[in-house]
Amino acid sequence: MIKVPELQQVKLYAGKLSDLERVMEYLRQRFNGATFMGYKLQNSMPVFGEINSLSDMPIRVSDIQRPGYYELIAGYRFRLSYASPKWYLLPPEHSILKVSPDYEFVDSTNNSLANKVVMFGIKSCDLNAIAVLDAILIGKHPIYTKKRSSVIAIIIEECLEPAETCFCSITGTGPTVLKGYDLAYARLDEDTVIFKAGSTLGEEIIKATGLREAVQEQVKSYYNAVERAMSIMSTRLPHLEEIQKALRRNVINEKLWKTLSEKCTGCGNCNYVCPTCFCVEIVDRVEESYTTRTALWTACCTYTYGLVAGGHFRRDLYMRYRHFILHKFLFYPKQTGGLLGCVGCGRCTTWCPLGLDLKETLVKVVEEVR
Amino acid sequence: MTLTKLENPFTFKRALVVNVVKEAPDTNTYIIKLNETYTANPGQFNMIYVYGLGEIPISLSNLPEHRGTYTLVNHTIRIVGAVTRAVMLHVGAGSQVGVRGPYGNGWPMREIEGRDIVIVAGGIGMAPLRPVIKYIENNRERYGRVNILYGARNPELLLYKYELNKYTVIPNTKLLLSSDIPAEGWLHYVGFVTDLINYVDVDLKNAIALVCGPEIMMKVAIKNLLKKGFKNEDIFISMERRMRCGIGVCGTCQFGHYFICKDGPVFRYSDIEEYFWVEGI
Amino acid sequence: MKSPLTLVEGEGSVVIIEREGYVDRVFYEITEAPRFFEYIVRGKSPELVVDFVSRVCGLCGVSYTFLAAKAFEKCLNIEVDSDVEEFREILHLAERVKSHALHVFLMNLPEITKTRSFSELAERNPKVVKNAFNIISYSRKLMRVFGGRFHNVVNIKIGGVYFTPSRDDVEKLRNEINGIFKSLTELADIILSFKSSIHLAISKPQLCVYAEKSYSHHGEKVVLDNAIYTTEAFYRNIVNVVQKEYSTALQYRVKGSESFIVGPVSRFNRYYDRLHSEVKDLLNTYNWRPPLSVFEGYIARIAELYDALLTIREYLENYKYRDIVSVKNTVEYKSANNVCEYAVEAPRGVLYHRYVLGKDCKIVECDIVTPTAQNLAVMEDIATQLTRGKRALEETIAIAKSVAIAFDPCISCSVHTLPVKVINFNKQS
Amino acid sequence: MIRVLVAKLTSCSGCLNEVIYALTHSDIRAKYNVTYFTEVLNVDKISNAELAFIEGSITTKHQEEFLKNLRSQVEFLIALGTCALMGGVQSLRLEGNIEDVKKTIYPEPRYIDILSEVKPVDSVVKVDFAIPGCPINGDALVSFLRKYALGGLPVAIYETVCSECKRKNIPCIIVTQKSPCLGPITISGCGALCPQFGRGCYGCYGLKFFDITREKINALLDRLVELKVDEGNLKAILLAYSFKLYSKLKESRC
Ligand SMILES: Cc1cc2nc3c(=O)[nH]c(=O)nc-3n(C[C@H](O)[C@H](O)[C@H](O)COP(=O)(O)OP(=O)(O)OC[C@H]3O[C@@H](n4cnc5c(N)ncnc54)[C@H](O)[C@@H]3O)c2cc1C
Ligand code: SF4
Ligand code: SF4
Ligand code: SF4
Repeated sequence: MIKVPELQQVKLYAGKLSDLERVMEYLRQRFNGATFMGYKLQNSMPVFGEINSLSDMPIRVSDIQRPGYYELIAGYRFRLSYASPKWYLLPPEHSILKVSPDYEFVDSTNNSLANKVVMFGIKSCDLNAIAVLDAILIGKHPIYTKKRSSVIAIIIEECLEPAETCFCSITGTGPTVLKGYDLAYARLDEDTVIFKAGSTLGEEIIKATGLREAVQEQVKSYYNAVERAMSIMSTRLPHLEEIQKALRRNVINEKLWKTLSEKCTGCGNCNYVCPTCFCVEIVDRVEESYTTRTALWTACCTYTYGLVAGGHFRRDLYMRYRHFILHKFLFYPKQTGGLLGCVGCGRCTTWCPLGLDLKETLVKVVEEVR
Repeated sequence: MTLTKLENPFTFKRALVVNVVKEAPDTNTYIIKLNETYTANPGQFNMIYVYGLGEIPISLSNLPEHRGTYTLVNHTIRIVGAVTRAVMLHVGAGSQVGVRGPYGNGWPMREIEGRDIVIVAGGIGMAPLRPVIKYIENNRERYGRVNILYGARNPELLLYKYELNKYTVIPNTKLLLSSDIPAEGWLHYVGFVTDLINYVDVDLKNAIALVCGPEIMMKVAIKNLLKKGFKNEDIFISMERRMRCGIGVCGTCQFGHYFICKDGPVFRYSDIEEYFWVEGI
Repeated sequence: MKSPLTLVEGEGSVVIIEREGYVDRVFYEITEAPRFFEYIVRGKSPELVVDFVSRVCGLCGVSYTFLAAKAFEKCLNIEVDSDVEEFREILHLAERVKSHALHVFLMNLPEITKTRSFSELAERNPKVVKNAFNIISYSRKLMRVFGGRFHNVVNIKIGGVYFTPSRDDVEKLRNEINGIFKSLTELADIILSFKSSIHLAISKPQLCVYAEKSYSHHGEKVVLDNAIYTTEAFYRNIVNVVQKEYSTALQYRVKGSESFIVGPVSRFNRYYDRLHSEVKDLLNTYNWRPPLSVFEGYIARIAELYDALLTIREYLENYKYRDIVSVKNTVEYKSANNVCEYAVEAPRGVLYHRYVLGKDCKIVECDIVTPTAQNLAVMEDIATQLTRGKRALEETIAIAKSVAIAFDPCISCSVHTLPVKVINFNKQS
Repeated sequence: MIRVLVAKLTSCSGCLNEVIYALTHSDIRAKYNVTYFTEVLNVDKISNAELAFIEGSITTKHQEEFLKNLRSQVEFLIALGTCALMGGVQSLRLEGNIEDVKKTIYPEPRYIDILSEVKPVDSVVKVDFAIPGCPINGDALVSFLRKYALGGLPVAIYETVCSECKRKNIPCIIVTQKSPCLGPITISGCGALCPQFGRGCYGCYGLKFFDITREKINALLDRLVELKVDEGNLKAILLAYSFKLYSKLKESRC
């Protein structure tokens, strides 16, 4: 868990929304031809995609999130949408190979990828999710590796007010960032923006845009907001260690998992929207004179997961739901060298059409032990 | 962030099937020619690609045979579904397939040097264990006594029938066969292969066991081996899960926190004990 | 004597009644099993029915869905935005293109080119086939962009539509359409040069949906030769559902006995003037003008196909993207008038639905009169007229089949209203 | 050339249109020889073939015999569409007694010679492969035909409409618009067509037949009823497009 004092070593700068616009402008000139990727409003829905200007971004909306419920209203507290940087880095469908009937490779498949990408306005949890994906995929997955290496700058937007479904302070992935970013900003109010640099590029940006150091009062209200956000979230779940211990103890508690997954229909929405879920199916799309080996997102909650010729390794839904939870909290750390698979973004909860709440599941597992 | 340029790991090598050996009504061994010097450990597997249909993990069922500029590899494949059906129906001598590999860790041949070895194979599970036998035969002095326990649902389904007898002439090697059901002319054990564990003739203090077969058979095998006195650390099993990529990116072969494809398929039982008995993990 | 009908949607056979070695009468026995849609929709909400009835027929589902939506909108007093209405009309015309293309190219072309089947044609004349498939594929794209899919479109609802396609999608269709006109003219050359071997002056009354200004499309009135009726008056008072003395089969006839024609020929003969001038010019080159006989339905279909594509092109060219969805998302309704009825020109002719709603706005009663059902009487009359007194059975069967193909009786849709299970007839044959 | 039969039972021909679409691909025409397809071929006798595609459900004695005979002449039988797999919309007539049903439409009901049941194809003959949908997705059929010609079959993937929705980048409409949607329990294959058109899935591809239980369906229905959706309508829809499965689930777990 991040402690506020740790944060206080960073110098803060203050500006207006127009300064944010200038930051973007500066980066555009600095990295000529770069594509900016981030949250953008499309048909009044924030998706993850290419942004051309600040006005594409959801800067004038707030999201209301509850289990199985999402709404945008006017405001300046946009947290998340169902989409995440995963949409760009590991697209839902991507071709990995094109093959001709005599087993020759037809052109290389990913020439068209952008080669310079600035991630702009992604969240602290998103950044942590990218680190998780890196640990699993980088250097192994051709598309991910290529796309990931195209990212030349990361600009973070910190949340100063969590949504009802957020719990990043429990997973230690937010709301503020400590490392791995170039520049971070947070919106103190409708127009005031607090900036901080996370790299030499970040410092350069601050200097070039002539941002002024934040005054005492601004610094104070920034840290107050961070602390408030963290304390709100901390009431939502027990400590991580306790959660993990309880999970470990309950791996074989079939009855518990059956109850927890009672309402789950196995639709897989939680997996798809999760910024760290990376499982794919690979299918052949056969055309007249070639076939495209295509990777498709798959989901451990769907029936397909674990199905093999003549049998099924995870026949019952509770087994697959259990895998989802155990993977996030117990297995990822072992697979990634210590990173938790859950970054506390709450997407799986908001976007479950049945409204199953991950927090509730975790609380129940802990209660089972108590 | 700097990253080295990545070759597309999904590209395979074009390979020619040079011979097909019928093993059982639903199983063939394909002898495939790779135009390179290819090496693999016993227990490793290749991803075999059939045009337009898909890629499947298949163990090497023999040691790679080097022939100057090329290598012959064996794959024993049982018809079960979409891709294997095509292999069975359409792949014959002269056909092409795509091959990439070898993947996985394979059996710990180095580590088990000097030990007595019990091989327990059920059905198609013999395929990844056959290279072990060949390897031991080639390096006989490095290993102790060897017991091969091999069973199938009926005698017809036993693989490599044409060479099973030859295993008995390997020095210090015992072959015990079983058939789940009685059959005409069957002089061996009738019952489950796991029952044969009772009859193993090795130095239990210095023995290790290598097990491969259907999951249920492996469960019983482990129970029996433990009863017999084998230690958790001395049992190795080859696991199976749905598998798409073979290189640890598709995520579908997870078994607990392990990826079968890169952390396995061979596991030391003591390492996976915590998951092994949890149904559907 | 019975012979199965091939090359016709659905299942049916020709029944020929002989008397002392001579043909007496020809019937079409429909072996397609009924699906009881009129029963199925009872107790259901109108919004479900709109999607259910699409499943009556795989060729003209839009006609059903569009019609049902229109019928309910009328009686529930739901206003439909004019842009939305135009959009739905275009979707409906796309279906006309699809159905006519399938009919003319899969059923008429082999006959015209004297090939046994389409696959044989494909071998002999790949160019023709390529053109035909271009048009079929294009109609598929139109249906997909406007309706979601080739059949059972998902984009029509009471009060409007769910979705309007993006400019990009429309742009793609627009870029392709000129190539389609080229394919069409090449095919038209073969088809319009063909003269049917059966000549028959029509003396049968012709029915279509009355249209004030446009070509016949949809509305609340029908026109039988020169008489205009409201649908209600026509289907309740003018049409008799008659039962023959020798059968239990019901047939739609006017004024007691007269059979009448619905379909492209009726529409063409009445509203020829309202076709695009390009269409008339093309027809002129081959000396086609009204009146067409029922055996010249392929001419009417080509004309309508061309005409519909021209209308669609105008629409695509002037497509102003408007987020129609946001215009009207959900419609709340209360039953205002409990009888809902309307008529649409389905590809095969006038389709009429009538629903009676209960207090809770659920369907209490339903009547669906399909084009094929209406044509059945005239099909039998004409087939009989052409064969009565003949000896040669082979020839009679051939004629009877040609009549069937000319009318293109999509049997799938007809049976649920048409109990033509003529069981006793087999014994007589 | 692979010999193929295409036959229709009680249905609307919608799926057959997709078969025709598949045959518009020249590579497919080059590998398949359709020997029976009454809608487009002037042939009225069935002969031996490798594949048979069946649209529709069985509602007459004659169809039952026809189908059994056909089955004995082909190696591989593929059921097409909701009618063949679940009974189809026509199954809704089973809500009433057959004699009453006949009476509501026909003045002479005794001449209507149909079964009191509506039988999906697999209740009468063995089905080797199923392509769901109402109508089936023509591209799934194209894929099947291409893969079969290569000696294999499409690798079966068991998931629901939600998977396709997410992969198409469509935000869940239950969550954002409170629209009723049966996507979470409907088998995938359509490419999330309805959500793409801004409306909820009405389940025309049929209920997913793997790990579905009454409880899970109810969990979704309860959720939708919370959004003020008429439960009666939802059940009518489930029956219409998933009759076989849903009516069975009424009594027991599956
Ligand atoms: C490490 C390893 C070694 C194997 N060695 C052999 C061998 O030597 N001989 C042999 O006959 N079989 C072996 N198998 C099993 C073999 O991979 C499956 O039988 C095969 O993938 C089935 O493919 P299918 O397309 O015919 O079946 P379908 O059920 O149609 O499978 C579709 C896809 O699911 C996956 N899949 C299905 N079943 C399995 C399975 N059991 N294991 C992994 N993935 C699966 C594959 O990606 C396959 O393409 C091995 C499996 C693993 C994991
Ligand atoms: S498991 Fe849920 S809360 Fe955790 S990262 Fe994934 S979507 Fe977010
Ligand atoms: S499944 Fe649907 S489209 Fe196919 S035949 Fe049946 S009603 Fe028609
Ligand atoms: S979304 Fe549902 S109702 Fe719509 S086409 Fe797909 S399966 Fe059918």
